[in-house]
Amino acid sequence: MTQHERAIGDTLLKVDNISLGFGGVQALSNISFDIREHEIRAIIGPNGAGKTSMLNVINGFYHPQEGAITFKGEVRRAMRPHVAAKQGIARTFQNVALFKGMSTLDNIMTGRNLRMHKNILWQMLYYGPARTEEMEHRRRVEEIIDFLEIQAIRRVPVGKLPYGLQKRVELARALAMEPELLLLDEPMAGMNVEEKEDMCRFILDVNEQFGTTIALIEHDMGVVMDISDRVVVLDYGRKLADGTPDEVRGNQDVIDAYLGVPHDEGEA
Amino acid sequence: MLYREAGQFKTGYNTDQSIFPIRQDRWAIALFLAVAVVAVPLVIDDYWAKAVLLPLLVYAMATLGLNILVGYCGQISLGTGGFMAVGAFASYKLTTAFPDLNLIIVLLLSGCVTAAVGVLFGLPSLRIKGFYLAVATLAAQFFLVWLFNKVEWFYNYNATGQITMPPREVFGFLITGPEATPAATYLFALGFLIVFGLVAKNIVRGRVGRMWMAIRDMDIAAELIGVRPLMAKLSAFAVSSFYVGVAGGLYFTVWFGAVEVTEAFDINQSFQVLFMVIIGGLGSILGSFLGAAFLVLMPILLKNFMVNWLGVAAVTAKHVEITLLGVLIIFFLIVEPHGFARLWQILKEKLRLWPFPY
Amino acid sequence: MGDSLLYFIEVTIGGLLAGVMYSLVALGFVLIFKASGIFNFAQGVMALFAALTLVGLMEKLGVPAWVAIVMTIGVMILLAWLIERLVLQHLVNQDPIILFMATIGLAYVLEGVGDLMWGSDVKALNVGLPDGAVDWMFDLGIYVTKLELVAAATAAALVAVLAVFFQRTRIGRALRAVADDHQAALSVGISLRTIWVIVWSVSGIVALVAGIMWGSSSGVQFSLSLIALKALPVLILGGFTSIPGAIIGGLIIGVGEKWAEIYLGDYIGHAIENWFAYVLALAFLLIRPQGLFGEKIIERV
Amino acid sequence: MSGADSFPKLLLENAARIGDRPACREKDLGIWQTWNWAQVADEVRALACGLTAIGFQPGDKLIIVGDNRPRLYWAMTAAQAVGGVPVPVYQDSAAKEMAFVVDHAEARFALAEDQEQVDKLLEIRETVPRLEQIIYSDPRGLRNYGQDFLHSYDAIQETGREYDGANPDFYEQSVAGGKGDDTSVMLYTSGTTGNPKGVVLTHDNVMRTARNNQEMEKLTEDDEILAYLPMAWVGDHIFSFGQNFTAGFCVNCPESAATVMQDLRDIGPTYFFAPPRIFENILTTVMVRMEDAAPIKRRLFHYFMELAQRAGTRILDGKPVSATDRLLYALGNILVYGPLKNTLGFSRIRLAYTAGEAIGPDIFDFFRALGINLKQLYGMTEASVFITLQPDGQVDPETVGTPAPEVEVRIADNGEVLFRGPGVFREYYKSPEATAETKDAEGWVHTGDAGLFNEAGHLKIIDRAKDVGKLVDGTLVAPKYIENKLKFFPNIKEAVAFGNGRDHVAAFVNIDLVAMGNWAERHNIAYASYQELAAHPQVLEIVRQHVEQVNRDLSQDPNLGGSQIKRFLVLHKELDADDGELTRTRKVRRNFIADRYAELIEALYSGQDECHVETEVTFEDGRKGVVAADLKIVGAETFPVAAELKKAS
Repeated sequence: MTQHERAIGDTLLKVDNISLGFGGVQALSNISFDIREHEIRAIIGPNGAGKTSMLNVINGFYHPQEGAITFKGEVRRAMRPHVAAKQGIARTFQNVALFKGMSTLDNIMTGRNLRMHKNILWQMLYYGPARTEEMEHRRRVEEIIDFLEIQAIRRVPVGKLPYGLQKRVELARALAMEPELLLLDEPMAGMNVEEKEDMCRFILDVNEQFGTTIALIEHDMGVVMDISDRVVVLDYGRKLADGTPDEVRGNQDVIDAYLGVPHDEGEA
Repeated sequence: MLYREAGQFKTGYNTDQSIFPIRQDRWAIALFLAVAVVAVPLVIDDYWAKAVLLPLLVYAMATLGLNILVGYCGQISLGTGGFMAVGAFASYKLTTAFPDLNLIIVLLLSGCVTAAVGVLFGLPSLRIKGFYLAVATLAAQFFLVWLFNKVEWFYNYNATGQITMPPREVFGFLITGPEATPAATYLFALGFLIVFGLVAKNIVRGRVGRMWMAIRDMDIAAELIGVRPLMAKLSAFAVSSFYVGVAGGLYFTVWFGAVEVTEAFDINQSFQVLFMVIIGGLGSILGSFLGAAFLVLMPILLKNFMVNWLGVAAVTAKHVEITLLGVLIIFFLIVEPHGFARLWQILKEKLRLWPFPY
Repeated sequence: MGDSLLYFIEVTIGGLLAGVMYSLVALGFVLIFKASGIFNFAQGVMALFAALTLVGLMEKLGVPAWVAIVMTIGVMILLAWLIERLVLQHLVNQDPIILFMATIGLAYVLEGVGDLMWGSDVKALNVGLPDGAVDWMFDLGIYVTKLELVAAATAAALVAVLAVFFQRTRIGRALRAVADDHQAALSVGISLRTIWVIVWSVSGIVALVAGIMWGSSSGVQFSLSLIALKALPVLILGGFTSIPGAIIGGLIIGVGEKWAEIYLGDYIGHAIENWFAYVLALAFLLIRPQGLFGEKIIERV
Repeated sequence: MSGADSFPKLLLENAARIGDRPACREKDLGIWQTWNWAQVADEVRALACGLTAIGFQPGDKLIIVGDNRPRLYWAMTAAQAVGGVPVPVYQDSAAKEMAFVVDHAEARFALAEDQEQVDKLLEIRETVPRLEQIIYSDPRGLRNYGQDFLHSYDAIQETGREYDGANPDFYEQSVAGGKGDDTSVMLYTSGTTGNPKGVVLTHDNVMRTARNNQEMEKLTEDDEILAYLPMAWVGDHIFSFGQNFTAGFCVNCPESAATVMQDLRDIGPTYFFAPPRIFENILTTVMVRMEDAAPIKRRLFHYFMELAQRAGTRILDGKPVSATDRLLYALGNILVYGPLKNTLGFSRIRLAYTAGEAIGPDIFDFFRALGINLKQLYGMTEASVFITLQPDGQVDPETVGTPAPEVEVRIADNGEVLFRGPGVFREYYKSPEATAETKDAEGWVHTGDAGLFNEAGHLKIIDRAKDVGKLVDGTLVAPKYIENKLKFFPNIKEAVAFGNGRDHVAAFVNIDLVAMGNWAERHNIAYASYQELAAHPQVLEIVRQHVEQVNRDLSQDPNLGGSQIKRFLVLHKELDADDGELTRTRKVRRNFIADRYAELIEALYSGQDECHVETEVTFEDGRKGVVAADLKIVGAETFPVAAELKKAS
């Protein structure tokens, strides 16, 4: 209820001199930056700048050739994605990666996977601890459903949902993991203005209500400048700038490479 | 039209997540079970048991198992025949080695043995996907059949290479052997199916089931929410093989009583069960029952119709049957690729919304 | 020592010759999979069906072998057209597993129809291919039949013809394009449906050739359809979409299988050729998951 | 019979008597969260003590604003329990409107459902500093607000439990101190003019009317109701609060406004209220959805609906029906009515009310024909709802029934309906003049509506009292009554009737461009504009038939039968709020129209067949222009009045 809970804390994740290449293509070269607890960190840059690759490195999907990542004080080069998940990193994808054959509810329930521990023998009976556990997690998931206002689509198979809602369900699934670090890959891509506003509100609410640290990639400059605490700018796999939205906006390199658009558009 | 859902509200997650949340469905299933458990045993005879009901129950069991693997976890397997053979031979070895062991325990243990074998042959699934995996599982099919045919220990060194089920009692009722009554064998198999049908439903609606479906729908995303592909796939292979193994055990112990491995568990068995899964509906427990029922009953009806009504020679009838089976399968795939389960789902939705179209 | 070396050579040649046959069947699979993404399980039964038709035409109508072969080719083209018309056309955009199942249904239909038309007894097939051992090799102490050699030569010729067809002709290029990109294929000016008919016709003819070769040596009967199962490990090894993979893979499997039967059979039991090929292919795959000629896939998220 | 004379006392009684029965439910987090009476009593107690702990005094008002939520209902009882007065406010009102209520009620405390309402209250607090403490129920988004006068519901209850622990006798004593004639609630009614008035109702008012109606309709603790209409509206207060307590049935709160229809289906209430507008919408949806059904299903539906119109209502009213029809109706019940009611959530309804405005007879009959016991009632805030209502079996779409138990109704000389009874409000808060204007010394309340009783003793509301006039021969003319009858035809969009001081009734008609346009399309009649279609002879003919049907209806009524429409015309333009002819809520401004079209009225009464008219209109883009037309004046057949017939025979 007080201001200091939102206050930005210590470094949560540190990226040190990460380089990543595929065959002859250098996707990332020597990238370093950090993400602090409770902040909203934006990663921006033109297409092909290596933003998604960066997220893929952070959550273990790509293994960088050089450099190290420190998460919660633990240093590592590479790990399997499910280990990253276990450590508290959740993410959403640029092209929605939901489980198409399952309902909204089941999709979000999968996010609880790591927090459910009753073994298959209990589940076979669907009784006792397994059922209690299932109900507890259903309740948590319902809170998230309530939070993201998707009650009406609880039972709908996600394949039938419009794109904007699918993105919201994907966010719900990530939230169900109760992550410490939430990576959002273009959470507002392909949305109309109204949906974007909703999504912005949800991102801010998540950050505020749960104190979740968020790293996001987004193309809509207005959104980025509005909601993020700090911005890192990538271009052709190199880091171009790093700082508060205002600093980045004023950076000549960034303007040249990327923000060639008038500033007032960015503030719309 | 038959549904009256107004007023059937849920005040807890328990009732909300029950298998049959709608009262009318509960009545229907209770009625169906009452008929199956009480009425059928009163009228069953040897023909009905051996030609219709036992095949139905055994295949339903196998289909459940395969559906868990293919329908829920998305891993195609063509080794079902081989795994059924494992179940059959395991139950033969167990029951001959430990004659006092309860047949229920024997079958459960056979299931466990098959599960272990299944996990072994499921290992390649970690590296390969799709049809590569399907072809790889054929290795299990051929290897296992070869093994049981070749290694005499499996059939206790008898001369014929056949295995024969000795008579066994369960709770004082003779279940196996030629003297067992049709009702007893039927009820025994039915009991297995009811219990394991329920168990299957419980697994797939819980954490493990969701984990499998996550792997099936998008393995990359599944991994990123913390699902370990190794665990998910191997557990699906294990559970699936357990069911198939029990089905194989039932096939041998209560249905045929004596089998010869190359005949009973050849690759057509694998296809047969896979068809049941597909026609019943991938990823549906109900569909598994419907698919098994359809593919067991249809050839019987076709044959009866042709031989008894049209007077076609049995050999010709067999060929026509195979052709028609093929035609029907293709027809079904074209009309409703998602199987009976989807058809039922659509029908049910229509009934719930009646008289409205949507 | 010399004997065992000769024996080794004989086994190896036998394996290579069998391998060519596997390649031939695998080629039929690859053609269809490449062009339509369908895992055609009916490939083996198509060979049986073709052979049955051929025998039937020769026996029942008494036409000369070459006329019967031409007629059978016509039947296989008609069959391809029917399959496209009645089955594939209605299953466009379905899951691969559904299409796979449909081909199994197709296998049932072909088997049933073949038996209904021509009977299910074992038939001898003689289209005038030479028989007996190859003399000069026999003199060296190596037993290889003329039939096997002819079969291998025919298969090799067919592969060469197909290679030319795919590399040099307009249709062939369209066929290759369609595997990568349906739009690109359309821009060549051939409809997808035509392409499918052509592909199925070609693999029907490949099946006919395979049917003739196997039928000549061991008679035409149901078991002939099982050669398809022999070809499957080749697919794992060579990849579902690679023509060179199918050829090389076939040879590897053929030789490996024979070696295993001869040199391992004594230790682990005989009649292992049913499954050994699979284990061989699997073992290979675990080391190199992308297969012989596959490229390492970078999964994009 | 319970001895409790206040709601807090009744709550304690219910908690003791039926403590384990469900008192309320709310669809939240995917399921129907349920509280039984004992739990409700606990929740209310904690909240009441918490309110006291933060300074809530007897006589204080508690503003309550939000959607229908159990917590907000509990707050009403909590405020009452410690001698305060709950003041529910319409949740969709703007901050300015709400500010008036907060200020007028002199409220120091407010309970808001969520951030949206809190924001409004914070805005209000800047101009109405008397508002001290604000409590919110849903903490979402309020984490960083930080104001010290802002409390969460949970925190207040927590404080309350501590306070209760420290002062164990406080709550019982406080509840025991309440009396039946204490103010139980203040409901602000938005009059058509001026500021809202705060209607003060006592515990006796609410409890006795609630109980009388409950006994008449035999409501029991097994009933279920859906609370989805604004809490500030008196109907919701009686149905979802008063009768919830007196009958002990369960009140169900929907998940959100968007899911009401689904929640309705979930719950399947046994007791239901909806204004005519909602029934009309449901009927429209049913018809639209059925249009898309397969032809066989559609034919089945129409066949059985026709049967239902013929037999259903009669069966419901216990009138004789032929055995064949009865059998067919039973079949229809399996095939159509049952499933239809089920999908709508009406399967279990024993009692449904509608009120507020006239309901179209077609709509009314549709639901009754399905076997839903839908009845009309006539009520107002000042009466704690019930003035008259239709007893079972005596239902007529034209009337609003007989006086409610213990209520007396009479018609004043000017035709105005007056009533008195146990539900009569005490006063308008801080407005003695307004109170005196409405309620006379003997306790009769002036409704402002004109009405009359038919032979069966059923009240018929015909118009606002001030709009009722007389023909020169003294026959009563109720313009709105006639206009409503015309407007029940889908082809007619608006109608304006005249007659006061004239020798007969005449009317202007606006056709409905959508409905008539459809008709024109089906009959290949080309038209370029409203004006052209309105002047088409066939259209005039259709309207004439409608008018004559209305005349035939009117003739059945001995009192109003004389006010049949002799002549009418179809206006050349649609009545428009932009031109000042309608209010923004689309009510006809009779006097304005009479002035504006004076020449047309003259023509109607002068015997001309045609009249030229030029009218200035405002187009959608704000430009002004003139439309001119020669309007045909059409005569309509009139019919002998029923009572006169009787006399003649």
